[in-house]
Amino acid sequence: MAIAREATPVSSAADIKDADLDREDLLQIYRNMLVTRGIEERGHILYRQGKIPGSFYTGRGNEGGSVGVATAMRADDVGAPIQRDMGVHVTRGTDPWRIFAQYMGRRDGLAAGKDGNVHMADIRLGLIAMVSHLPALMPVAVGCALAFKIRKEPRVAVAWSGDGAMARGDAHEAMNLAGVHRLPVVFICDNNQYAYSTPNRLEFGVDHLADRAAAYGFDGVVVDGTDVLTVYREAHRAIEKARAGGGPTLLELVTLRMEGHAVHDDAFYVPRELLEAYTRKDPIERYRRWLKEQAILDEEADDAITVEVKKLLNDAMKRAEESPLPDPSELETGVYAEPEELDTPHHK
Amino acid sequence: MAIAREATPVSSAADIKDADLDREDLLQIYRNMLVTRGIEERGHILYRQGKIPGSFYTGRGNEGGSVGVATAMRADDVGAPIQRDMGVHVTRGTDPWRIFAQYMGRRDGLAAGKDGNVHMADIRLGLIAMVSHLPALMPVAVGCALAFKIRKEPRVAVAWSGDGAMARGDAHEAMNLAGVHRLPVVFICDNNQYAYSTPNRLEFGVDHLADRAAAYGFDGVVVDGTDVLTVYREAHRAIEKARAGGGPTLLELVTLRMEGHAVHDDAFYVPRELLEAYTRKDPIERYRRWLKEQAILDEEADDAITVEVKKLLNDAMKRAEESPLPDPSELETGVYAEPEELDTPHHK
Amino acid sequence: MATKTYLQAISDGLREEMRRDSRVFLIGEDIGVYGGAFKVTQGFLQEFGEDRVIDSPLSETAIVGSCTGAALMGMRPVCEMQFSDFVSCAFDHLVTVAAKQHYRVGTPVPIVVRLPSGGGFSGGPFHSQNPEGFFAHCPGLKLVCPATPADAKGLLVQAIRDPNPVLFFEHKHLYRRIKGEVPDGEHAVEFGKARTHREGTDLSIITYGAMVYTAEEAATAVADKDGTSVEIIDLRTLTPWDKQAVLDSVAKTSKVLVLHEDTHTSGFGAEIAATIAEEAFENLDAPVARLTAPDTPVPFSPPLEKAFLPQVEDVVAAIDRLSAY
Amino acid sequence: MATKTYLQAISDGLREEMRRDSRVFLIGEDIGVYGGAFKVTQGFLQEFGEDRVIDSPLSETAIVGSCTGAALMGMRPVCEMQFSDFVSCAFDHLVTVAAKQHYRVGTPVPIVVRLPSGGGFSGGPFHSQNPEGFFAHCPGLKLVCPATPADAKGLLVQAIRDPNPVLFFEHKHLYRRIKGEVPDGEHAVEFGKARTHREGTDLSIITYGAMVYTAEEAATAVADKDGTSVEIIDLRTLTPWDKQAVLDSVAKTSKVLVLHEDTHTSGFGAEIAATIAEEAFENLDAPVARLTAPDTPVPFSPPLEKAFLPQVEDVVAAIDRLSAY
Ligand SMILES: Cc1ncc(C[n+]2csc(CCOP(=O)(O)OP(=O)(O)O)c2C)c(N)n1
Ligand SMILES: Cc1ncc(C[n+]2csc(CCOP(=O)(O)OP(=O)(O)O)c2C)c(N)n1
Ligand SMILES: [Mg+2]
Ligand SMILES: [Mg+2]
Repeated sequence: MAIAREATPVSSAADIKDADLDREDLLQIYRNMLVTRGIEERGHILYRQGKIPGSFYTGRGNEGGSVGVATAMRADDVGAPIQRDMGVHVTRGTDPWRIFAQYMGRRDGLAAGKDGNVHMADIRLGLIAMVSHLPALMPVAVGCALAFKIRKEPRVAVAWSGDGAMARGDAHEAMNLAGVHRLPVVFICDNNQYAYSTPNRLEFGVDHLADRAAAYGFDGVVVDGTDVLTVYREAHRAIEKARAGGGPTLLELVTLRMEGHAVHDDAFYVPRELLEAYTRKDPIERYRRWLKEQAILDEEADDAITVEVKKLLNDAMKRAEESPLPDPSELETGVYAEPEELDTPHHK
Repeated sequence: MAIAREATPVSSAADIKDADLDREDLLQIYRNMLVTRGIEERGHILYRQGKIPGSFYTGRGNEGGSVGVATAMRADDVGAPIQRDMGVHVTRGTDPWRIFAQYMGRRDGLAAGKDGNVHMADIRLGLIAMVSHLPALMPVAVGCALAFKIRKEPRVAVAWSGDGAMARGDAHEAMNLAGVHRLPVVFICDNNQYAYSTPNRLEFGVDHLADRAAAYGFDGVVVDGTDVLTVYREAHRAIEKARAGGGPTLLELVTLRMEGHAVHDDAFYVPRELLEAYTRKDPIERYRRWLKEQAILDEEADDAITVEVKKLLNDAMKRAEESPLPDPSELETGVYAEPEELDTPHHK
Repeated sequence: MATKTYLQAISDGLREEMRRDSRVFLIGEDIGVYGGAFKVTQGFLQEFGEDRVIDSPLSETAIVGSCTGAALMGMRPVCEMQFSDFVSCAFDHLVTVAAKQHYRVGTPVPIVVRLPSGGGFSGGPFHSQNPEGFFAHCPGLKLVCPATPADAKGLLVQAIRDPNPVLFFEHKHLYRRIKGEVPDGEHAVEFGKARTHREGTDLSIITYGAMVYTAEEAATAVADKDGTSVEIIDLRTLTPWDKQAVLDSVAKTSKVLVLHEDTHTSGFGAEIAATIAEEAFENLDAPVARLTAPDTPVPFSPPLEKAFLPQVEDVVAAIDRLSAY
Repeated sequence: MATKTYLQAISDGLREEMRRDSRVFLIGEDIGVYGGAFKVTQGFLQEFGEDRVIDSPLSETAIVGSCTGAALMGMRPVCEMQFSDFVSCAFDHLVTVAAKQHYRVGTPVPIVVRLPSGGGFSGGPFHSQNPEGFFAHCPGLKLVCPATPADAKGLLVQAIRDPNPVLFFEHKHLYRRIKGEVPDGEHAVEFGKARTHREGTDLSIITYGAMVYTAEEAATAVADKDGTSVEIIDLRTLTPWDKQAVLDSVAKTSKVLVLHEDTHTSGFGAEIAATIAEEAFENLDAPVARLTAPDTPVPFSPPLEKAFLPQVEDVVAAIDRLSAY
């Protein structure tokens, strides 16, 4: 018995019109998904080459979710994406070379070597850097929404959580506060069916995490997270509803984590059939097929985009490798902020 | 739109049979409610006499809820009651004189002066002492249920929370874990419509807190908390369901906090009409009327019980006042437990 | 200048900052309609409206977490823990998120967490604590512990203007008991500058918060008794703390007592004592002594609580021991 | 006796206690099917079944809180934080509930929280911390920081049998790197007894955990260089800590360096240093020195992390400074 609505897939041309996307937008989504995957694939290579210290995480299988939601955000909306949401950084315009620099702990990484992997964000792009402790950024995003409400700004905050992290108190307190004040925030749950090795059935005792929304007085929607257009449409609706004062929505985007929790994990615990089923539903392949069916993309255009993305990323890698490692003298800088730092536009 | 079931009131004689209570039980419930209120009324007097240090809290208006639930528990079930649940301590058999000693910070208080007011419990009666931090005992009670499940014991844990405290992460993590493992635990929400001065509408954005149960995969029931028999029936059902392996239930017992948050608070923020409405629904008066209607109690028996309770409590107060204050030398004892202490039956 | 209670000074500082800067808003439990458990924000809802004085759900994590978010969006949130004890429920958000965000990615988190702290009222284990010792160990936070009404106002104003997360420990026992001159209008007190509460030559007491007054009574007592001249250094802020002022005082007196109401082991007193021992070794004529609460929860019953809290007699005894060394 | 890694010793100790005592059960994230993020519990699910090896939701509060409840019902729960850093999410349950329950109402809470800790792998700010400093300030908890495989087993067994909440800090950098002789079968190591890792006469290093080995390398280096004889005291447990062993060593050497990987201010080193300064004042020929990580989050990038963690060279330099005093 699902309490949440299950989103019907985008299918017809009319659906797309509704969703407010033109041809260029549709191709940009495609490009962003390719860049997203391309960054993470190259990250793998850099990792194997010993150039990425620590561990390495990817969001393969979540390109539809991350790019779909980020595409629905407006420029001055803000978001707090998590470990599978590289597509959000890409879509919001983060320079790929800085992401590679981030991976490698270089000075031009978004965290300047102070933090690693996807613990990063460019606040000027309206993104807030995650911490490891999940889903601590949910209440933080709610606070952004609170600021917008207090200042009566037509802006929306987007908060991400994994399926596993929804078990934590932070998720509850965030959604409860947002529900009480009907804040302009949209909650996205990247349900990739696992939290590390832990399957959904050991994480929660309900059919769909989106059913939780009803416990806070707002709507929940279960969405096929491998279908970027449906994700986009539902995110767009939810974001615009929030902007219009309609309060929060919880979108559960169902996909599968297509790789291990991190590089060291071969994910032996994921049943082969499940993996195969989701391989067939690969968000990029799916979307590419659809673009071709709709005659938005032909072989030639596809090749051109592929080449363009490849060049972008290879150049980015090269540039990142030229970025220096931080100097040990930087160790103790930045523990505290200086008053001048509040003089940036977003702090005024 | 309520997701939770709303409990129909107990009315007919048949209902009572179902509820498995005989005449003596019904009178014992009455006695326990009188003792509960009597303890707290005398606490007020002691407080005004300057004999109770610190602050002082009562559960007036919640005697139906606390006594009703505790009556439904079996001897080897365990519970973690909160600040409005004196009735639980009374029903489980806590000696009133030790409660007065507790109030006054005496050595014979259940916390021997180390802690005060209703931060107390007798573990030998299956009760766990609350901490101030609400609702921290919810996950603790879930852990009791986990122990019962591991040991395959037919015992049930009962976890209490206020309406306000349901907003905290602890409530969520506790209910989620219990839902995943279908643990033998019953969650009771004392919804007295306020958290200190904060009304329900600023605490949660949903119609009924019992609706939360659906978010964890178990049943929620909204119960008139001023009606001790309905509370008993619903608690009995939920507890026996849990014992039979049917998993948790969340019972929301709706009443009104009939006094301020604590002695210092005149509760000016509670609308007079609301207070009057609930004065008319006083759980003890209501139940007394019912007992008389059912000819279980006549004037004479009522007087006899009243006198008996009065004597019990006056003697208890006297005895408590004879209990010494702790000696300063006891300050540093008991920070750590000694191995021998694990040799008690419940720790074997 | 006007004479005000410590509580009034806090209330006034907060109100003035809210009038001056529309980015300042308040969130906490029962701070609106009720005016706060200690009435610090009485009348604020009426003056500033419910957008800027938010009665939150019972949700310390959401309170602090949402302050962080609002701060990142350019607001200046000030939240209240109803009692400082409940900050344990927001520990993760302070230590993991707010404290580290600037170091990690360069985004300032200007939030203030108000923390009514301390014992002396039979509040028991959960309404009496002084949790500063835990947070002193966390880089990225600032910790403020005013002792006087003037500092309570001035340090709160400074805290609100500081670009970092600031924990503002308000000692409940000072709220209505302590009165003092408070500058009218604009008044900010720099962090990291200790205040010499009393000048002396024989012995230094390094302390903060309510213990400043316990130290003062003891200092008066020993002066009367045998003429011992005690200097009292009120640290005012623990992070940053004014090491130089402490070392200067020790250089002058050569004997030092570190005093706090928080419990002993790994309390902030350990940091002060270790620093003095390391950096003023050659100036010391006696070991650095610490006087603190013992390593127990704060007990409820009056005789136990009295034994728990450092008393004037205890300070006098510690001074006597040091004098006799 | 057999030679085992530190990790294997922990795993064996845990397995043996589970075999011996059916009240012992495990709960944590990914400890069952996956065998734990570090594979400490590999094979446990198969041997003990899913009632005793519970893959919990991502819920540190529920993990620790439910352990407390199960312990009150007579079980002996051992839970794992996937990384010690995440214990911040269970801070309240440890400090507020588990630590205080016995003092308040006399009910023991025998739980063990396993905490894979420490840096050295570019784990960054949230997978590298040494959070013992926070908890050392909380009466009612016990803190264990084994350095050797034998102690890792023996102290874990002791922790499980202890009637109090015990935080067991396992240093990740020792897991597979450090091997040593471990007694077979029944082996418990008493809490509060330091171990002399190396005898010496010129200077004492007081340390614990992974820093024992850093100290050892430095001690060897200075012995080779100029014959300085360094004594290394491995505290093994921080609460309780073996003050007497430390004071005895200081009485012998008169110079002391306190060393830990945790950050500086209000770290446990402050408590040790303050205690030595207070109780061994007359035995000291030099100020008590502290060498620790600086007051920053743990940085990710290798050059920064290397600068953050106390290195052998840093210890050598500190020894040289003390020797020259
Ligand atoms: C509070 C907390 N506990 C433990 C971890 C360790 N950890 C990192 S990711 C992860 C699984 C997260 O699962 P989910 O939320 O489903 O996100 P996914 O990685 O599957 O996208 C765990 C347990 C953490 N990051 N935070
Ligand atoms: C974590 C936490 N924060 C704040 C408080 C202070 N406080 C004590 S009782 C209370 C209101 C509780 O409301 P509710 O849960 O509805 O219980 P009630 O007192 O109404 O029975 C508050 C805010 C607390 N006890 N715990
Ligand atoms: Mg997941
Ligand atoms: Mg209530």
